[in-house]
Amino acid sequence: MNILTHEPYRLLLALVALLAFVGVNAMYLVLAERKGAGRFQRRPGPNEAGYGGWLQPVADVAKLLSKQLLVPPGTDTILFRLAPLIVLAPAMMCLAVVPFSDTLTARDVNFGLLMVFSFGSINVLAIMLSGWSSRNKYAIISAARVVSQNVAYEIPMLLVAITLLMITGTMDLNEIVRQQAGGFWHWNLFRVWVNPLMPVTFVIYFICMLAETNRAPFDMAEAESELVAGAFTEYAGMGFGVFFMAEYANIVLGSSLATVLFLGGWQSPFGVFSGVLWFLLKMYALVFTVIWVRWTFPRTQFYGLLNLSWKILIPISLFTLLLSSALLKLVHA
Amino acid sequence: MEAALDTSQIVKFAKLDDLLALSRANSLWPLTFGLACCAIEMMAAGGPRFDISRFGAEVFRPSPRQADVMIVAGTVNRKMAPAVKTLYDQMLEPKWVIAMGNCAISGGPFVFPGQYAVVEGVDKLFPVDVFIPGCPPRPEALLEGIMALEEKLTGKRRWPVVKPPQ
Amino acid sequence: MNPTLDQLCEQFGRLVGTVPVPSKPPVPTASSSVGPALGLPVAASGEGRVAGPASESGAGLRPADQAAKMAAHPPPAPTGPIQKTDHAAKGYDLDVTVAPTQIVMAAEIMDRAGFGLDAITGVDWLAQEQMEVVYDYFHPTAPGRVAVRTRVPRARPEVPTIAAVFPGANWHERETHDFFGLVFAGHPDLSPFLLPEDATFHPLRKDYQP
Amino acid sequence: MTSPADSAVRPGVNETFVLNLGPQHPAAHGVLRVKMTMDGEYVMRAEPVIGYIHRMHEKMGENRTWAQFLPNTGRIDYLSALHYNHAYVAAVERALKIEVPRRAEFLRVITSEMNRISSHLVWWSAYLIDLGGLTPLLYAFDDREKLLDLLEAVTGSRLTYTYFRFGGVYNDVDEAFLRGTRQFVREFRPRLKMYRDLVTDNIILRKRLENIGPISAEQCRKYGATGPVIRGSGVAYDVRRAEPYSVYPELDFEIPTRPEGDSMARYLVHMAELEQSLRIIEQGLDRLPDGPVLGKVPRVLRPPAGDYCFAVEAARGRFMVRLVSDGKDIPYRVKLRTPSFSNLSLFEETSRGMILPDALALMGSLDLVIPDIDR
Repeated sequence: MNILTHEPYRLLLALVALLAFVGVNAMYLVLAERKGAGRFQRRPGPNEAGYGGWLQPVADVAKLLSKQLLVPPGTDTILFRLAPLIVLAPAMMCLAVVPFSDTLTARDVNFGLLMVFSFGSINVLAIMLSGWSSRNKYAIISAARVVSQNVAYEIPMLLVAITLLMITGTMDLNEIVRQQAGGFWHWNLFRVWVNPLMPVTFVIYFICMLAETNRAPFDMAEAESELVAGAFTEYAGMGFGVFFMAEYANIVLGSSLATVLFLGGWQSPFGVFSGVLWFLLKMYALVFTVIWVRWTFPRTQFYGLLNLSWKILIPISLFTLLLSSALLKLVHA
Repeated sequence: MEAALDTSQIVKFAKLDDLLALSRANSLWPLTFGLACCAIEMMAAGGPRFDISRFGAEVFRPSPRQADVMIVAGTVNRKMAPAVKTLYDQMLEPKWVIAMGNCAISGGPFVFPGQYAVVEGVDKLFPVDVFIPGCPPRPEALLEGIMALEEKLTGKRRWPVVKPPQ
Repeated sequence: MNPTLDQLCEQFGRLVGTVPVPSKPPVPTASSSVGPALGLPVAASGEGRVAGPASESGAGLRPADQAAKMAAHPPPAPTGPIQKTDHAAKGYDLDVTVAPTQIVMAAEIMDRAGFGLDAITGVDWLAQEQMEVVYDYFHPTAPGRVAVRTRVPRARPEVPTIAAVFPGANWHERETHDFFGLVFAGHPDLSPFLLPEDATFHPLRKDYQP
Repeated sequence: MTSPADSAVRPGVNETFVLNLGPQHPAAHGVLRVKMTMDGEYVMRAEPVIGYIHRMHEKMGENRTWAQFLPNTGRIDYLSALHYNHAYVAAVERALKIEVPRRAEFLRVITSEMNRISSHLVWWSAYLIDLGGLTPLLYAFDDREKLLDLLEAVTGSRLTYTYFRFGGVYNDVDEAFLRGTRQFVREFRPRLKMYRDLVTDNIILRKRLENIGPISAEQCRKYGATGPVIRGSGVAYDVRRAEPYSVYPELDFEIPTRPEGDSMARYLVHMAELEQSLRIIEQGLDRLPDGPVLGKVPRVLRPPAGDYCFAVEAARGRFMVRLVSDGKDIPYRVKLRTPSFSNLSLFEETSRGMILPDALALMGSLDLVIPDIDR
């Protein structure tokens, strides 16, 4: 077992574990989403494949894997094939630094926050590539939308992150979690004495997360009723499956980050029995909320979406940033 | 003695093909493609009472690349025929076609001597796997059609056939 | 704004010439007097609209002359008169038959009276070697339904378009062209509409053979 | 928002492209094709190309006897089949001067209004799918199934009804239908309130629909747009009042209108019409007289020569049948004036300069049924 403690092997193992986690997680989140949608819509949802539909994702993946591979004529072949790979990689990279528990981190680095945000924005590049290389007008429109949407929402998200950075004083995600120990009133979400606008910050973060992961009501990229299947229109089989997987990986990443930054990570809300279960519970609660939102709201307008970011979210997050820096300087100094 | 030992009676190896067929049968993603009246019944089949999603077939994909089964729900006329053919060609193997309703089967009520518009059956355009008669077929009939397609794939029927009372 | 049927009858009467124009000495500048008398802008009968060979009445005349001639010597009404019909029996209140050249002016009367375009229909009268075009109008705020009809010879089925008066007529005329091969002179685009792009047949003609 | 149409065409630079929306497209509601000339996401010109589901109804009218054409009327606008039944049947009755028993007239009105509700529910759910809201469909179809159960019991069909016959209706209703309908009306009112709370008052929905695609009353008139489109533009035009037919004059109902003319107005008119239809159904049930449901009808139908029109208020607006008879047992000409055709003809003019999602929101609000356009 000595080999596992060696740094390169440990990292490799952790990455394999993460890959497995992301894959299985995406499969079953799709099932959860379909079942959940069924629940919201007064119908059973998939329940015939396996017991209660538990083999449904297996069937889907096997089918997707065995589907014909096709690079449509006229596309940019290399980019077309590259895009699904690029779309999944950043989410994996980011999950590597997320502290699932005190010790359960693939790589405990002291610049985790920075890394997450820098790799997180590569995701949009992949969707742009897929849209660009598909030689499909819907895909190109979708790619353009995704870029402007992600650029718009990256800013308030980063402003929120900076606010947190100032409050916590560290970029180490594990350290941020450790600071929130001792009960839910210590969570960043409720630390209103540091900055009374912390809950607002969380809401901004959540909205930005929805937009960054292109989920309803901000699903401009895959706006089915407008753009067919958006940037993924020409993708089939597992190429499409990987985009699906990446979408859920990004949701998990966004929710994990929200858990770490605002909800105390693996800390127990009552100060005792902290551990990975708490982390997963909080994260999946957030994921469920994301699914819930999707099946509840209609899609926003595109310019409404941009207006929300530039005219509302950015000013508010700027204000919280100012407020918390002022409070830090004046009150907590 | 050894010749008499038939291992297939003791150990059954699932062939990959069978597994794949089973997977495909449980994950038939239809193309979002409504033509006429039957499309409403197709929507109704996705509705809460019939719920096509039980069979994993509620994932209506708008892009033919991602769809496995094309439910031709309605009349195909001569102006539409090239588009339907293109959609079929754009779908990737393995792919199946369900002709839903009399119009897709044979032109239905719109066939008369001297008709100038309707394609008399989509099997003139591409091979069809399952025909569902009706004008329009009820949602149950569509579910039955999907089960018939599953049977075609796996060789087994999901549920026993319900015989009408004599 | 909402005219009574009698007023409409009178306007149409002046148009088709069955009701004599109220006694008024003909003035030399025909176009300026007849136009207002008909309650129509003069440009209504501009060249673009009645371009194409006008049929029986007033063929070959310049629009102004034609209008003048119409007022002075009412042409023999090519088809029936203006009939008030029983809505309960027919489904419309006024049945007007005009010459093909007067279709645009009839449409303008309807437009001024606040009517909306309901439908344009062709009927192929094979035995009489004629094509009938029926324009249905409805009124959005007042009761009253008007059917304006005209007949053209089957050999040269041409009527002017009213798409400039009612933009909605564009589609109806295209459809009628599809079905009957009726040519709406001045119509922006008469390419096949409901039929396939390369269709050259007109299926609702009675002599159509697939 | 700057107007995109102004800045679109720069001299020497042509950055527009043609987006071919349909005939297979999720927002096409069937097989509508729209050739969109786009500048980025702005629609410079949206030209509907129709005819992809042209099914020769008018030609078939000339090939079948008066009675044989009746099933076709259920398949033109399959969502409001009974209204189309009604128009055709009533036009023939008008030609032949057939008396319809009062019970049959009431049944026609009751079932027509039920059909209107089911049609509006389908529109509502499909429209919300257009807007990206996926769940309302399931709720609407849940309600619709209850309605279809009732209609199926009397008409024998779920969708493409041929319930009305010359001189009355095909089948008398039983006690279970009356009871079930009353129960449906009772249960549907709270559902409407739920729809209003959960969907209509949703801020995202409102932002997406308000001030989108305004249509003026004048435009409606010029294009012949009727139904919820013209009523959403502030004109209380409803064939049930403008050209009263059946027993509608005896019934007390309102014609909901909205002055704004935007997509939200059309949406609200649709929702208000659901309530009015419930009112009509209730009144119809209360006043339903006893008696036969089928009048005396000659064995062979030969309407006297002439033309006969009959218009009804279908779910999408004014539907008119114009029958031309030459005294034979086959119609000489059957003209079907369908509301969706005229309503869609507005689209090219009104969608100019909108961005794509808004143009689709406008298109959805016109309540299109494609076979109704193409016939």
